[in-house]
Amino acid sequence: MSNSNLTHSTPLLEVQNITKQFPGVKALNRVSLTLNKGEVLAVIGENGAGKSTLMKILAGVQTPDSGTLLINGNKVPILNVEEALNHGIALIHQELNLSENLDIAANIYLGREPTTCGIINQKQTYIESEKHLKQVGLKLSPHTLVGNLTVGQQQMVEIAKALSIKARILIMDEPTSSLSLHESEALFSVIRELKAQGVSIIYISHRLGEVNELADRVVVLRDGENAGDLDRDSISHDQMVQMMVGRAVSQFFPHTSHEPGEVVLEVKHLRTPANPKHQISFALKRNEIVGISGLVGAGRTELMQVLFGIDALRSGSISVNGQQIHIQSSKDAIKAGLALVPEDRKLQGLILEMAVRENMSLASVSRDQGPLGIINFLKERNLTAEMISALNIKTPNDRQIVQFLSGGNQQKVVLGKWLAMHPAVLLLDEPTRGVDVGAKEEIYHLMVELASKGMAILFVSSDLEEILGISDRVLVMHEGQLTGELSREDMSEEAIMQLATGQTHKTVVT
Amino acid sequence: MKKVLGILILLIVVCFVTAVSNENFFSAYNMQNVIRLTSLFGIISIGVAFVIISGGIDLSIGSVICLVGSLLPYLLVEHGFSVPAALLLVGTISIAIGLFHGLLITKLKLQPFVVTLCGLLIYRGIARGITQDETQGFGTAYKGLRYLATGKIDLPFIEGFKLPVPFLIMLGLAIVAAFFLNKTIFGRYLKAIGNNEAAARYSGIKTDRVVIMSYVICSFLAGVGGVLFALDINSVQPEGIGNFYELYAIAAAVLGGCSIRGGEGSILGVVIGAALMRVLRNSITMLGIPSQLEFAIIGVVILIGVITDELVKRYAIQRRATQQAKQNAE
Amino acid sequence: MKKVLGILILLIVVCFVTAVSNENFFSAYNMQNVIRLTSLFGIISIGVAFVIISGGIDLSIGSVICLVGSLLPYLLVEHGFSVPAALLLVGTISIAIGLFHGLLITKLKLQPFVVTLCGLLIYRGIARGITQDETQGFGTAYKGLRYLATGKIDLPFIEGFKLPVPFLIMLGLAIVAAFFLNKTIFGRYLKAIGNNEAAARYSGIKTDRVVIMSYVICSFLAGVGGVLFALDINSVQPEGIGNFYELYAIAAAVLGGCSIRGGEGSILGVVIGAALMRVLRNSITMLGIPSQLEFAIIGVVILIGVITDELVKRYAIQRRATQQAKQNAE
Amino acid sequence: GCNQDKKITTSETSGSKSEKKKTVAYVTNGIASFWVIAQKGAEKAGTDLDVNVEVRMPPKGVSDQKRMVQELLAQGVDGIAISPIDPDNQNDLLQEIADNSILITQDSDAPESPRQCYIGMDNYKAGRMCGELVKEALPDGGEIMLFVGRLGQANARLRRQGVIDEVMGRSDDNTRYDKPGEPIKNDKYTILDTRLDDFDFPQAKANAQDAIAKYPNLKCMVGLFAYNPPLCLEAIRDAGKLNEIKVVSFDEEGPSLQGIIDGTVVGTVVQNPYQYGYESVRVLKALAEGDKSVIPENKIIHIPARKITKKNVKEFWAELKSLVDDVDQKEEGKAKSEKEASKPADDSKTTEKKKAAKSDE
Ligand SMILES: Nc1ncnc2c1ncn2[C@@H]1O[C@H](COP(=O)(O)OP(=O)(O)OP(=O)(O)O)[C@@H](O)[C@H]1O
Ligand SMILES: Nc1ncnc2c1ncn2[C@@H]1O[C@H](COP(=O)(O)OP(=O)(O)OP(=O)(O)O)[C@@H](O)[C@H]1O
Ligand SMILES: [Mg+2]
Ligand SMILES: [Mg+2]
Repeated sequence: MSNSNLTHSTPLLEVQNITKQFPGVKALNRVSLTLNKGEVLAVIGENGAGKSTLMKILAGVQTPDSGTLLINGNKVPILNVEEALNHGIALIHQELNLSENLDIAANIYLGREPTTCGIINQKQTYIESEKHLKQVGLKLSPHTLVGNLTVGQQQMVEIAKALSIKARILIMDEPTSSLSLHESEALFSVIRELKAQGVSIIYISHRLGEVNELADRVVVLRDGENAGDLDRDSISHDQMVQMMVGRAVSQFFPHTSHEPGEVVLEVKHLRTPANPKHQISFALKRNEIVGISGLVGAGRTELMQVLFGIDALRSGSISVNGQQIHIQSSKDAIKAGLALVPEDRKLQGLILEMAVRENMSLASVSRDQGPLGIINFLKERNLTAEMISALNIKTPNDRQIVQFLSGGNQQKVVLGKWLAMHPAVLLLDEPTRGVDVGAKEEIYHLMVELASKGMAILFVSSDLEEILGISDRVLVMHEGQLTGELSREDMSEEAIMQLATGQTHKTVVT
Repeated sequence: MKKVLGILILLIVVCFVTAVSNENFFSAYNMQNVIRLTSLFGIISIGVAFVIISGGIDLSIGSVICLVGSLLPYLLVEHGFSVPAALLLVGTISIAIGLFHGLLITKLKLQPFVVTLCGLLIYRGIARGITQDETQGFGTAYKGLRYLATGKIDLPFIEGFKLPVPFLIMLGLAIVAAFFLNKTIFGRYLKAIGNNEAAARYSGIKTDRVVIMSYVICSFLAGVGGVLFALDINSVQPEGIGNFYELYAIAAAVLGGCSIRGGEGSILGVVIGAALMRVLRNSITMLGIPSQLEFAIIGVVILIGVITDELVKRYAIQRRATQQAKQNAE
Repeated sequence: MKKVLGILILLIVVCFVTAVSNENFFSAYNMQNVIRLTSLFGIISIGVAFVIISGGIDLSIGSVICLVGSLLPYLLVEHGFSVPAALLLVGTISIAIGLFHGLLITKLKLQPFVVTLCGLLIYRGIARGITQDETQGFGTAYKGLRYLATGKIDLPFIEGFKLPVPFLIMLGLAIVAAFFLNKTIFGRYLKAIGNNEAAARYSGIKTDRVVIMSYVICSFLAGVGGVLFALDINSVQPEGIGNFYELYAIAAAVLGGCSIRGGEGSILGVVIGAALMRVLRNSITMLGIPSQLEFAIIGVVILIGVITDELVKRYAIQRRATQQAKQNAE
Repeated sequence: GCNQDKKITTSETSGSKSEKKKTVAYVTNGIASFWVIAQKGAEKAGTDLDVNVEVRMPPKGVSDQKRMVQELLAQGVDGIAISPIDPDNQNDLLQEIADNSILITQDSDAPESPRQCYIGMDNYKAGRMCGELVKEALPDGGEIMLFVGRLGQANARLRRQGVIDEVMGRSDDNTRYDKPGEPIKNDKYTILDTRLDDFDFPQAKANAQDAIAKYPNLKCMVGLFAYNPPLCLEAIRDAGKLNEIKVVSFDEEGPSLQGIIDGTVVGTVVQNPYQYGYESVRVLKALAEGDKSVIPENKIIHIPARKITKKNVKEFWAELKSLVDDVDQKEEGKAKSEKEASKPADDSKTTEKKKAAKSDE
């Protein structure tokens, strides 16, 4: 399919037959790809397709079991990060990788400090860092400690760091997963600028809209193998989905309207510890799916955490089914019928070292306990089996360690844990972050199904497509303040962005 | 289970080697002694295992032993407490210590290493202050109480060999501990917290309570150990007793498969670990190795144990990988 | 700097209180002794600070002191080594020990706590085995060498008070250490690794090398400490010397603002921490508090130190939050 | 116990130097009930002779001892009686004391040092006495084990060597040293080994038990530190071998004395710690006041060790009690608690000591 490299004599980077085996999974099986000078190559694929693994190999973080790398047609062994950097290959990892105890400049130059006899030339790093921060549109002093930044800001620092490397090949592994539209746009213009300078970019994302917008070429991976390439002209949403999943995905956003029932969750004058000056009030009804939109750091996660008792509320009241409840811990929230699928699956959602079964029952095990707190193992097994089949979780058995599942299946385990509790209100914080299209679709269907059965669903998402696609109503937040509410009829990208940026009249400029 | 197997084999090898070169090793008398000391150290090791599984550490065990061990005879002999009253008091003290650690660690978010390091300094200091560094003992009295530590029970079928009472205490505690760790939600929560505290909290677990509980268990079992040590040796010098015992207990737990990173561990393994430590010291005497080298040998054996464990684990992972690769190829 | 300020205030308060109730505290003689001991403990605390900043821990310091401290007189007196040869040998041994720890921890991925716990047992055992538990000393010889530990230097302007030579050694080491920690890539990498090892590795840092280096520094400084302790007391009992010194060193480092979680710490703070520990012990005598309570008091002071530190930190965060809220509101 | 009230008076004294009350210090080599008795003697002398007495017990060996001495010097004491842990190598410290104050040694001597005199006994000789007790216990010979906390300390070494030389029938030579680990034999006796416990009491008991297990023919256990014999006795009692294995003891722990009465302990070699304390303070006071007549020609005030066996144990114990009681009554003054009556008789000695200690609080 890809004949575009005929115009170039030799590709800048050529990857041939890379194989990588992890205990339990073959992450990559004879994968090949080529990258030309000055092109944006998108690599897409379902969760666990092996995208990150391939990129880590290119960046020298992991070593392949077999396969060759060619740069400008010359075979090169890449054994460690330093060598990769010497070849001009830089990787922005999927996960944030910053030292929170160091300032921005120190992070940007970590491992590449300008030195004289081992002594760091501090001044130079600050001057240079400032430039790169400006480039990515981050208005912060390079002296700021990274630990004090929001996730989105940290992601921008990662990008600034990658820019400072002045790489020939810049790999971005899901750079926008924690960025809002606004910041994403800033990133895209940086990418275009780099491309114009002749830098080659490998871009990984589950947001196919972005891929459509940016990519010159798309390489699709499926189950650790090449599943085909797409040229600029043949890139289309459906085509990409088809190649990733191996089948056509018919109705991506399965929105069906239900008549909302009575109010289940009512929040009045809520003030959160992170944003104590604003009061938040809203109500959530049965059968309703309500999205919460906003820019990075808008305070959505904070709101969810207060509702679920992770953080203490400053003031205000929360009622469930008309009954005011005092939530002091997540246990109280669960008792009141709330459930939260947290933002960070690996840090907050799962015990990675434990089995599927143990993760699945973690919340319900205390409900099903016998005398003396004895675990009801039978119930635990049955429940897990039920959830595995209901959610279509791909796992060899219920004793599989969760760590070895793909992202989407991990997310389903978290969902299963809460569905077992039959919550009245389901809180979802970025439920599809880093989840591939196939699993995304399943999650959407599940949300709609649960809502139709009477559950009230409140979900936070930074993916506007998704907010527009399945919510009955959307709440928009800006810097800790609930700036507005839009019904399904009034929803549009522009309307949401206006509220999200705190503007009420002017249109958004990017 | 696999982790326990390795240490079990090591234990058997050490026993075998010692028995071959000195037939007295397996004599009823020697076995009784080894079993009694294993039981005492086993009890404190089980306690620290709970803390280690929860992802913490307790460096104060030796000092709790010292405090409880010197207070018991002090209260009984010096202050004429009744036995139940004295036991109740020292029990309460050890539980209070655990509670204190747990609260500082969970509510004030202090580091367990630091909190219990202070504990290590403080409790021994208090014991020394109270007793004025005088050796405490029961004299020839309190035979009934001392039966707990020095008593032996005839076994129906085995000639000559009598089971030391502390072994029964340890066995009871180990069974209860294993039950709690593996069959109850407390144990499940403990492991979950040891692996990922945040995820446990997000699942509605009151993590603080569980963590506090683990420190309470640890200090309480250290207190039980202190009582038994005092009853056993009948001569408690507050300045010397229990020095470094926290390290022996931690070493036994690590040998028995607890990971200092938290989340992992089995009670059976810990007990075997404690047994290995004691058998080693006994073997060193039995083999006539000079006392000076005792600790060096124990250190080397622990190190070899953990290195082998690590290498075996790596090998197993590698083997699984190649096996799967083969399967995939088919 | 702020962290250092708190401990500095504590140190000043302790000094002040002691001086008020006993004028001998500030006598030249007493100050010289306190400074000499502070310097010795300061040196080993600086070493362990490097390991703590890298996110590790070293429990073997006391045993390294024991090994080096007993070997030096043993080699000189019993085996007639020349001074440079003996110093070279013990220096090499302590570096080798650090290398050994570092390799096990980075290459075999063993837990620092476990590796250095084994070290704690092994090195003392070796020292005792080699010396047969005989007390080692220099007798009345090696005056020149012993000047390193016991010598004093006249100060030009201050009457009576002479500066102990170990203070100069400590000062030199502290300046070099602070320089490395704050101005060079090694220090930068060390902090980065202590905070987030993966991030450092992904940035192309050879993290293993840096971690190994930190253990080498720690063991080497423990070795330097061992040499100076031996020269100072001139009578090294392999069973006794350096027992628990690792804990004092760690406590000094923690008091000085190192976080056991890694990534944080300042050399100045560590030195002040070591000084506080020494001054406390001195004060306890000066104030006529029974020596049994010594450790209890030190423990309580450390605990109060870390608790206050934690509370102040919380308060600062809260204040910052409200300030920001105010700013935002404007 | 350390005498808190005394120290408070000290600081008062140093606050107003016009009062000519002297302050002398008594520094031990560790913490033990032996030293508590010595402390009683020193305190008694303090009250009798009207001097302040500072008692220091270094818990952790040489470095603690050095620090404590230096702190005493910093306080400006008028004299120090010290039991040097390692006399050969502590010359500097001793010199420092002599330079800044008055130095005498007690319990353990440092003949090379500038000490004014030595008060105590000869550990090697005491060891030989102990050896005599061993020979008495085993007239027909047999296997012997030695137990001690640490061998690094000079007193432990000398005692051990004394026992060995006496049992082996060698001549007096306190510079001899038989390395532990190897059995030492003659035609009658075999000294199997010396086990060390590092002051870890459970281990000390375990050492005794291991020895019983390993050597079925073991006939005699010698405990060279005060706590060793009672723990040996415990082990033997547990093993039911009270009639087979004899214990030879050092120092005057209650259980050891009781053992002598019961016949389970052959005998013990006692020093006279009370006298060490008393004499040290007396001599120091005299020296501090410029009276050198207290020092004999050879600069050694011998307070000989004694063998205590079944013959003289009762008198000795009574004497010990009276010494301790004496202090008690003076310090406690008023009625002794009625609790005493309810206490086990054999424990009364420890009880007294503790009471004395408590009254200091
Ligand atoms: N360090 C590891 N150890 C074991 N298995 C691993 C490891 N890293 C990745 N895997 C497995 O390898 C497979 C490929 O993972 P990879 O992270 O490359 O997928 P991905 O395409 O980036 O997925 P996602 O879109 O979720 O980021 C997955 O099954 C994953 O579980
Ligand atoms: N633990 C915390 N301590 C201090 N500030 C916090 C904390 N958590 C969140 N914040 C701040 O609160 C604000 C809201 O953050 P929150 O994570 O709720 O935003 P969000 O809308 O969920 O954005 P994101 O897309 O980053 O998840 C941010 O400014 C953030 O810096
Ligand atoms: Mg990925
Ligand atoms: Mg969020």
